[in-house]
Amino acid sequence: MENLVYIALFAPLAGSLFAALFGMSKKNIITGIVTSTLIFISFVASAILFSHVMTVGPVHVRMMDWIMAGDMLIPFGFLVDQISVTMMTVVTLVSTVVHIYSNGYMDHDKSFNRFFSYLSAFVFSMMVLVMSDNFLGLFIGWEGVGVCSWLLIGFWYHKEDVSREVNPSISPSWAANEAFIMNRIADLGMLVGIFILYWNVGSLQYDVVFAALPNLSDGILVAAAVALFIGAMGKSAQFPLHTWLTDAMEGPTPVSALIHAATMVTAGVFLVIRANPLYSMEAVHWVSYFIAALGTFVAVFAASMALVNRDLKRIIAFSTLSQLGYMFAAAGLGAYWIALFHLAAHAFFKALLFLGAGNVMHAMDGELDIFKMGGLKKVMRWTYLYMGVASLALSGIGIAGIGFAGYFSKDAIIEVAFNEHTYVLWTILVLTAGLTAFYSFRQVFLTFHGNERYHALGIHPHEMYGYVLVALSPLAILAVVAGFYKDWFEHFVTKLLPEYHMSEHTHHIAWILGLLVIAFAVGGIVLAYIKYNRGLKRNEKLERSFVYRLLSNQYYIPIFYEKTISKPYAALSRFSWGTVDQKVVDATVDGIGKFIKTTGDTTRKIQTGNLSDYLRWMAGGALLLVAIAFVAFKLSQGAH
Amino acid sequence: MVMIAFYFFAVLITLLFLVTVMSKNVLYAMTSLAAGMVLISGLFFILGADFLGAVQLIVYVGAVMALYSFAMMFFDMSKDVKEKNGSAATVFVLGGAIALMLVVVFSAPVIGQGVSSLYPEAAGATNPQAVGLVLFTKYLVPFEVAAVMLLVAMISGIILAGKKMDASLSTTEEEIPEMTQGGEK
Amino acid sequence: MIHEVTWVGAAVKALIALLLVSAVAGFGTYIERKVLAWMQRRPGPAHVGPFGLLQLAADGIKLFTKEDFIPQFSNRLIFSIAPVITAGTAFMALAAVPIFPDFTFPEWIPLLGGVFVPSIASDVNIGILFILAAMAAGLYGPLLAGMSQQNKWGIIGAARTAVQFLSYEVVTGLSLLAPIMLVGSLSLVDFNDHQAAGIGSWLIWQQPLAFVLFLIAGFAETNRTPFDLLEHEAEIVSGFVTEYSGLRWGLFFVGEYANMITIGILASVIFCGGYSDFLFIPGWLMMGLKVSFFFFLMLWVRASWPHIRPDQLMWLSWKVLMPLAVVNVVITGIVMMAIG
Amino acid sequence: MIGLGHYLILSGILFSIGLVGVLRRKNLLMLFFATEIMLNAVNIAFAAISNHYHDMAGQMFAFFVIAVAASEVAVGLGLLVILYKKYGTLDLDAYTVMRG
Repeated sequence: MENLVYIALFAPLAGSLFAALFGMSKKNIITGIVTSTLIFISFVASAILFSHVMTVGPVHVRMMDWIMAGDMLIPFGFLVDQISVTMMTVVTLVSTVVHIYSNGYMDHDKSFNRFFSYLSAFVFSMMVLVMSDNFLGLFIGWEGVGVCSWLLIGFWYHKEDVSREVNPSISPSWAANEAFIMNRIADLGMLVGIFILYWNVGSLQYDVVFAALPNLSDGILVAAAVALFIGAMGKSAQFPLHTWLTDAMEGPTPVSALIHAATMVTAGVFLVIRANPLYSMEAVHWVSYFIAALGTFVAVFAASMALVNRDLKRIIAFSTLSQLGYMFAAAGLGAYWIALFHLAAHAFFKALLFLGAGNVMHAMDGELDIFKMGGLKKVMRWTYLYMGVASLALSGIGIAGIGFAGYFSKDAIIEVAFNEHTYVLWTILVLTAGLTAFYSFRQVFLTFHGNERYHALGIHPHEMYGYVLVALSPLAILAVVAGFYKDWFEHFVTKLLPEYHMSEHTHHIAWILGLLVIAFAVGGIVLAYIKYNRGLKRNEKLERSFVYRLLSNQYYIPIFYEKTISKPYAALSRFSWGTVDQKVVDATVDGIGKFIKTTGDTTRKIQTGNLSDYLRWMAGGALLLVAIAFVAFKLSQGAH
Repeated sequence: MVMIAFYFFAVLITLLFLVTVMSKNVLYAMTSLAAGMVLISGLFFILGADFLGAVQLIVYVGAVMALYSFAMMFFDMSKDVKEKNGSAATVFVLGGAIALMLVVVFSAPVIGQGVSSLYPEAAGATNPQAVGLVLFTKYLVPFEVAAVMLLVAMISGIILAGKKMDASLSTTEEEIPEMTQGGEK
Repeated sequence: MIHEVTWVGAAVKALIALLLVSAVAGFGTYIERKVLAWMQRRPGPAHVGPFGLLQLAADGIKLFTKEDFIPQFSNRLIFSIAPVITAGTAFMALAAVPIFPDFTFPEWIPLLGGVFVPSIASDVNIGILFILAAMAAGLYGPLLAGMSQQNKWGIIGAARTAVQFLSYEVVTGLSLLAPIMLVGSLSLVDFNDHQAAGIGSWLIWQQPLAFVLFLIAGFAETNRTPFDLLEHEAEIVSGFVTEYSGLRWGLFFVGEYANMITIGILASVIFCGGYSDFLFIPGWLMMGLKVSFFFFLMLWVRASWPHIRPDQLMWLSWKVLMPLAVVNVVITGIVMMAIG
Repeated sequence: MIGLGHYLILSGILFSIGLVGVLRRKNLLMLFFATEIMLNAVNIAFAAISNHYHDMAGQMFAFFVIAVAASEVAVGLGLLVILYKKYGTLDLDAYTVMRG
């Protein structure tokens, strides 16, 4: 089993290094094939490990001692238990699909090989993140995915910066930097959390830390929980660190699918789930409640912005944000296994949605404005099918125990909110479910139904390559059927995660609650159908209204950030650069350099190349040394 | 008696070495140096280091200086040495300062405390015996190393000087342009 | 009975040695000519005085009256010092050589009555080394003489001096090392005492190779035929003495003869029993006989052997004599260790 | 009475004479001579100290200094011959190739 762990972990790295060998050369289909194969191998290994964990139990391997400094001993160990093996399987499965998909999608890109190198490196980092048996390894993976995310968002770094009106993300490199910097801010919190734990426990191993938790004081627990959650907020793009996620759509679509929907952004959720013993502590219950509240807020907040957005990928990104909110709500309320289940299910249909969007984008020559599409179902039958299925899953359609994946996972979360008597949260989540359905199908209808507005742009859409469509099928199937495994999954993960049971009361009215959610969801779909099925009818008055503009400008938060943080910070930086750095630091350094240069220039004349002169200098030095030695000796003698 | 001998030797050695250092004539320099070394062996005899004195005579006077004079025959030593002795003041100030410094150091009352004999002279042994006793026990390794060093020096001397020995030394004219080329850049 | 060595005794010894050697050096020329003549079947000096004995005086007068000439471009100071060095170092070496046994002046002699005269003027306990050192210093005579005179022959002679003396000093030293090991002392008195037991205890029997080597090296160091390359008339006119005349030349001459006697004495003392009494013959006479024999040997060799070339000289020294001497030392060492 | 100080001061003075020679002379052969003077000066100090403390170590060092001097002569003279062949002079100033 140990070998399988290493294969699952290092196969992506091998692929990445292999692709990196050809990083600067022309497109070479072999890199795509090799990396895809290796990721698939990793997936197979993960799957085998999954069955192993299910039948036998967790695998814990210790590769080597990593950091040994004084009392500090941090081994490079990997833990494959129910949580991590779920993540591993999901990650590698989605990655495999995305890799295969990318072979088609990146077909014409000249940095084909580089892309695969980054993509595989990302998978490796993610595997380190989920497999590590200690917080530091997790942090390494955490930073690794951050770097890969930066590389991949800014993959088309050569694109020029444009104004915010033309493109809210300004440019890929800008978006990459934004994502990276936001994550860094959050990572500081995460680091502080890790330090707090190490300082008080003396170890970073999960088992050791969690075993020691009851001995820690409340203040420390709260501090650690808050600090770690700040890290999770950054990676999972929770308010107020959410703006990077939509801007990250500047990256290639497979990246958006893999990183910004299925895997990386769920790392924050994963962290909270992983650290569930900490968040389950009585002392930190209000932190958990805050997590749930924030998650709920983000769910509705993001959904509201998705309502009016015209960018295909951004809509999906907002929906991702919204769904992450759901996951945090579940985790915050203590239903960790439900959060993990939603995480996995969401990964499938969200990746499918993104890849479908990629197909559309590919067909539309890179155009993403849904107002310019319409009627694509004729030419893109399969994509239409996939996106429809994914949207249904996202909307949580289903009834009486039969339905798409989202139906099982999302409804469970809403149920949890009701069960915990947090009715405000419950209300908002139900409402959000309706919003989700509306914006999902608004996008579907605007893209695939109605009049064919793309003709005006002179675009001739075409369906994606066949093998790509085939490769997407597992995701589609899973998006449909994943929900049926809910009980089985519960049984599997609650061996490790705390069980969560609905109260008797909730259980009784569960069908009413489910019906209510479905009603909202169907209502949303119907509304979208009525409004958009026939084609696009723009309502100028509505679009000029304050609310509409507020939503379409993302509550002016990016502008607010720019005005209140970026601009003053830039001014401060400029000041520091101009005054402090150049006039003080640089001047000092330059002064030292100048002094040495002048000294050199002056003393260079000593070096005449004439041995006699050298001898004289030597004699002078010897005289000086003897004098110093004598004086020093005399002084030391005087001292005694 | 010893005092007379010491001052006699000391004054003479100083004068002879001064001649060596100041003389323009290589022959004078060499002769006075050799004579000074002979007299230094006299100092060694006074100090009871008989063997050292004999070695000084045999090696320094008999071999080292003889080699110098032999080497002198390779060079044109008939004329006086012409040197540009730039700033004589610097040299004498430096030399004088070091002399002063050394005299001050040596005359300062720092000698003696806590110094004990590391390898005391064997009682009743003559000086050569005492030398042999220490040299072949405590200093055996340095002695062997010195022997190897001498061998190496001998071989290198042979190789350095022996190369192209058939080329005439007096006809260096054709090589002078090469030198001036290097020198006038 | 232990005798106090007074400075008077030392002075007497020094005086005797000086006079004796000077006299022998002068007389030696006569003997040399006579012996060579005898060997070559000709009369030699025969007309001045009985058996030509006064030829010596005639030559002396000639030397004294010869013009003391110093070449124009030579280095005058060095030129005049050089002969003195030769003679001086030769006598310095003699100071540590025992020429005859200790004796005390009989009481009846005025002034010197009862004065103890030691066998060695200065009994330095490193006798042999001192003699070698003094003889090594002796090479400066010819060397400086040759270099100071601005004469091609002189320079060549000086170069040969340096080469020859340096090379054969090595052989001398190494060849003496084996006897020194046997005796365990550097003092010549000890050497003498070591062999006092009669002719059987002479070191020549134990160290024949060392003896031969020493003798050959001694010939070279005293500039005797067949090694008289320093002033080889046929090649380099007169070598380092080309420009010398009169008394200065005479000093070289005296120095050379003094050195010959020193070598003779050394050979006698180190290898042939020294000044110990032999049967009925008293020690001083024995010593005289031995030295005379070695002196005669040198003349004999001169009469019988041709010169050798400089390259043969070097070859002989470095490739034959020195290895032999080293081998001799090693074998002696091994044998001594074996015997214990 | 002649004490250790006398010898040491003599040694210091001789050393300085040698040093002046080293500094003053431009002729390489003369430089070598001056170096020998310095070595000899040090040897006097060694012998004197050895005598003062009745310790053979000083003399040992003097022996090794002499051995070093002998090696130095062998190598140094070889170099001198080569330099003379190359430059036709033994003057240090003539060897100045670098321009400071």
